[in-house]
Amino acid sequence: MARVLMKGNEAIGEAAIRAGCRFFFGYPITPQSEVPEYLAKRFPEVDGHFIQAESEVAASNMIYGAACSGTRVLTTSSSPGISLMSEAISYCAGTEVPVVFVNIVRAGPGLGGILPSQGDYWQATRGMGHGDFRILVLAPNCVQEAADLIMLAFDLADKYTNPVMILGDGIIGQMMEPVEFGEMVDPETLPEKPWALTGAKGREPNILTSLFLDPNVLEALNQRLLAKYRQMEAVEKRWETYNISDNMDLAVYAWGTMSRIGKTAIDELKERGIEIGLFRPITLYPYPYEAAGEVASKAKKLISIELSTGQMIDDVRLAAPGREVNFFGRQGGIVPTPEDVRDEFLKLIES
Amino acid sequence: MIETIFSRPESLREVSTHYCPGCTHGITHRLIAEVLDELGLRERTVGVAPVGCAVLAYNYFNCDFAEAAHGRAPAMATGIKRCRPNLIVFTYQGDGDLASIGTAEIFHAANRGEKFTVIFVNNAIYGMTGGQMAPTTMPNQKATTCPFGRDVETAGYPVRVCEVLSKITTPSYIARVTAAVPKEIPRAKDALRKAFQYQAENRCFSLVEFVSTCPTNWGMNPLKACEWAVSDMMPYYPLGEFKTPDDPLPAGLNLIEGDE
Amino acid sequence: MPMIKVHKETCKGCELCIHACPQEILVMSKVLNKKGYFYAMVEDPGRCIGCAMCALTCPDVAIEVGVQGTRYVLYEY
Amino acid sequence: MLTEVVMAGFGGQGLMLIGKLLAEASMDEGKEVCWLPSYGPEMRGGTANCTVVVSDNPVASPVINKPRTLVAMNRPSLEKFGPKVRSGGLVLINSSLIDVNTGRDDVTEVLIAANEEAQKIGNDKAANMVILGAYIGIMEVCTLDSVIKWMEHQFEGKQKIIDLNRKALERGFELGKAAEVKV
Repeated sequence: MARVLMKGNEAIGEAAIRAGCRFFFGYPITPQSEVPEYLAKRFPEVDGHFIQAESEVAASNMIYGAACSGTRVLTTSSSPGISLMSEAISYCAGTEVPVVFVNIVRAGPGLGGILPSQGDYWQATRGMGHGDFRILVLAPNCVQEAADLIMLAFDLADKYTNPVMILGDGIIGQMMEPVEFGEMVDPETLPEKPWALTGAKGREPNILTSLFLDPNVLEALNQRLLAKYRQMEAVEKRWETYNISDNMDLAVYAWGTMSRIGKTAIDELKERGIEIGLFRPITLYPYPYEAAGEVASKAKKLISIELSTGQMIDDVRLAAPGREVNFFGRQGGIVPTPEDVRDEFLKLIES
Repeated sequence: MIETIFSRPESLREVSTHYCPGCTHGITHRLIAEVLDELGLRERTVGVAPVGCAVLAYNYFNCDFAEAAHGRAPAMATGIKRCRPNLIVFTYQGDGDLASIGTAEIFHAANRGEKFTVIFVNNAIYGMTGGQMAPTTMPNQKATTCPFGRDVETAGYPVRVCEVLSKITTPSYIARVTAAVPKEIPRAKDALRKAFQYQAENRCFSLVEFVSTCPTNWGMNPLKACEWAVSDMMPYYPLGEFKTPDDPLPAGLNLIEGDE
Repeated sequence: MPMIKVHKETCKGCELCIHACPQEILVMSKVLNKKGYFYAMVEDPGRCIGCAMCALTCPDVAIEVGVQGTRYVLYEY
Repeated sequence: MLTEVVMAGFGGQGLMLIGKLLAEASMDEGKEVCWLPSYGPEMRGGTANCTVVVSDNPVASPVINKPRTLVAMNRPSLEKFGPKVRSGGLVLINSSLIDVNTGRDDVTEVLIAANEEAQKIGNDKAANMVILGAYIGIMEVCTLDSVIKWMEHQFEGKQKIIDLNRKALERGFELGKAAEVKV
């Protein structure tokens, strides 16, 4: 299939269809509304089903129900909406059902603004709802990767019967870039889910719940979930490196859009003989600590650049214990330019 | 030869419930199970349990079941029914779940005309959490969070779910019944039968409200509680059918003709 | 002849059946069942008409009704 | 090859569209492209702009502070983005609506009377196509044929609009070539 020019939000919708998803329950919020708009238009062509819910709370619980029925299902939202969805995300994790959520992050806190931000990093990786659980978090930095990760997200959600979140920002959602989609998955050919609610015909009833009043049973669930998270940590870490060498002046840590701004700054300084490498986690949970630490060991100085006041920096510190980790970021929806970032790098290297 | 004319329905598991003695939840469960049996729906039914006294309902029904977050059963049921339209889906919700925290979800599920069935148990109090005020608590009725009785000046009047939902234009089946009066139980079953039948025919959203009792938190014995439901609740929560899918649409609707 | 059977271990002793019976043939036991409840018992089985009102009102499905021959139907169920 | 352009004007002038056509045509010719709009309240009523990057290599930053080129369709856009164009860059000014210039001597300015030219062809609304044609004529980012192809794709089934836009693109292209600018 040829490359097509598409908005990130639309590519997310199309990729979900390619992954065999035929159900979307959502609620409009800037800057992700193109996803529901795209699917509302596109779904009838593939016998898909779109519902505009009355709220994000309802949308996420519709997803929860849909997942219980064993079908691939998607919802997308942006920061304030994701906070409302955190209820259902926790329930999905506790019930162990596969769902894919997309957060096209906008600046906060509160109603905040509608411009790009990475301020939901902590929420996604640490606090995506009440209780003791983790979700897989995938962070694309271009439209092609957003599409690829959506396809991957559905597979991972099924594999681990766990929520998976795609964490992007307003730029990823609004930007148009060429994208080439993978093969269309026929939902009919997906593996059976014997645990799903399909009617107890010729079998014992299936019960899907996250309520376990017996503390021993609940602890057993917690331990089973933990084992699942350990397995994710063992095999699902993904990352990208750029311009890594053995004796770098600086190692830059960035995810999503910021990694691309960082690359431009790195290229510019390379022309002046300054060696800077970039480490970009693609999975924010599980975070690729070992690989991030190895990059740190080759650099004189470290910096995390983010569209926040510094959230991923915590993970960089965990990856490089004992090292000083510097920070540069803008907030409020302001995206620093490559020149801003370059100057920050220079200042740090020369200090 | 003795013919058994009344025994446990197949759709109800052979287990004892956790409900208090005399709680009409048990009768409501049984009636649903009998209807599922009689209509032959058990093997394609999925129930959605609420948060509230019926939180463990999935342990009692002999069909697939999911547990919803508080108030979200209609949203969850929407997800299940839309993904698998051949299933028979019902939610089982109390007054706090449906008429307080889940008001938006029930209202919009009804308004979208979701083809599932809602069993709404209204006992005018929060049972599971220990007798707090419900949106359906009667004026001057005492509860632990309105120890001097519900003050309508500050808490408003009790919410009448059937009256509100039956004002929605989208065709639906809305009925209020009770299991607190023996002779009303057959009528309650009739309403449930209709509700599930309409769903099986893919006709409309259906909701059956049960005026129910809470002997424990009302502080009455079961019989007294049934009498109180009749004397103090039913004048305000009258029984009957409030809406059927055969009702004419209101005048003034300009329905756009389809191009079929 | 109609016949009702109360499963005494299922009964929670709510007494709703006692008041529902038009023939007033049910009474409460004087001893507790394993759950700790006084349970419903049939005192005068000969007068049962098989109307099943006791079973209908039982929240715990503790009552079974069987009929041999004639029974009286009070409400179509 | 690496070209960045900010296309700016007021909402309704069709800046987003010509940015998209430029990106699609360049993609079609094997280039890496990225199109980033301004979005949000800005979209409603006020100015509208998008940034298009065309490159032989994968596009790094989609956020461009100092573009090499600018297409300004109204005066507020010129005032906002004119000072940001890189030294040695190109500024394309819609002289039908803008009666000033950047006041800079380190950029090349080309004046195109886009609205007037569009009126001559038949409809004022095609001013965006005139200026896109001129931009291609000067910058040679992609061929005119590719742009026409994607314009036809965009307006599939609307032959009148296609004909009008084709003429506008061709006229703009001529004007761009005639400007004889090397950037």
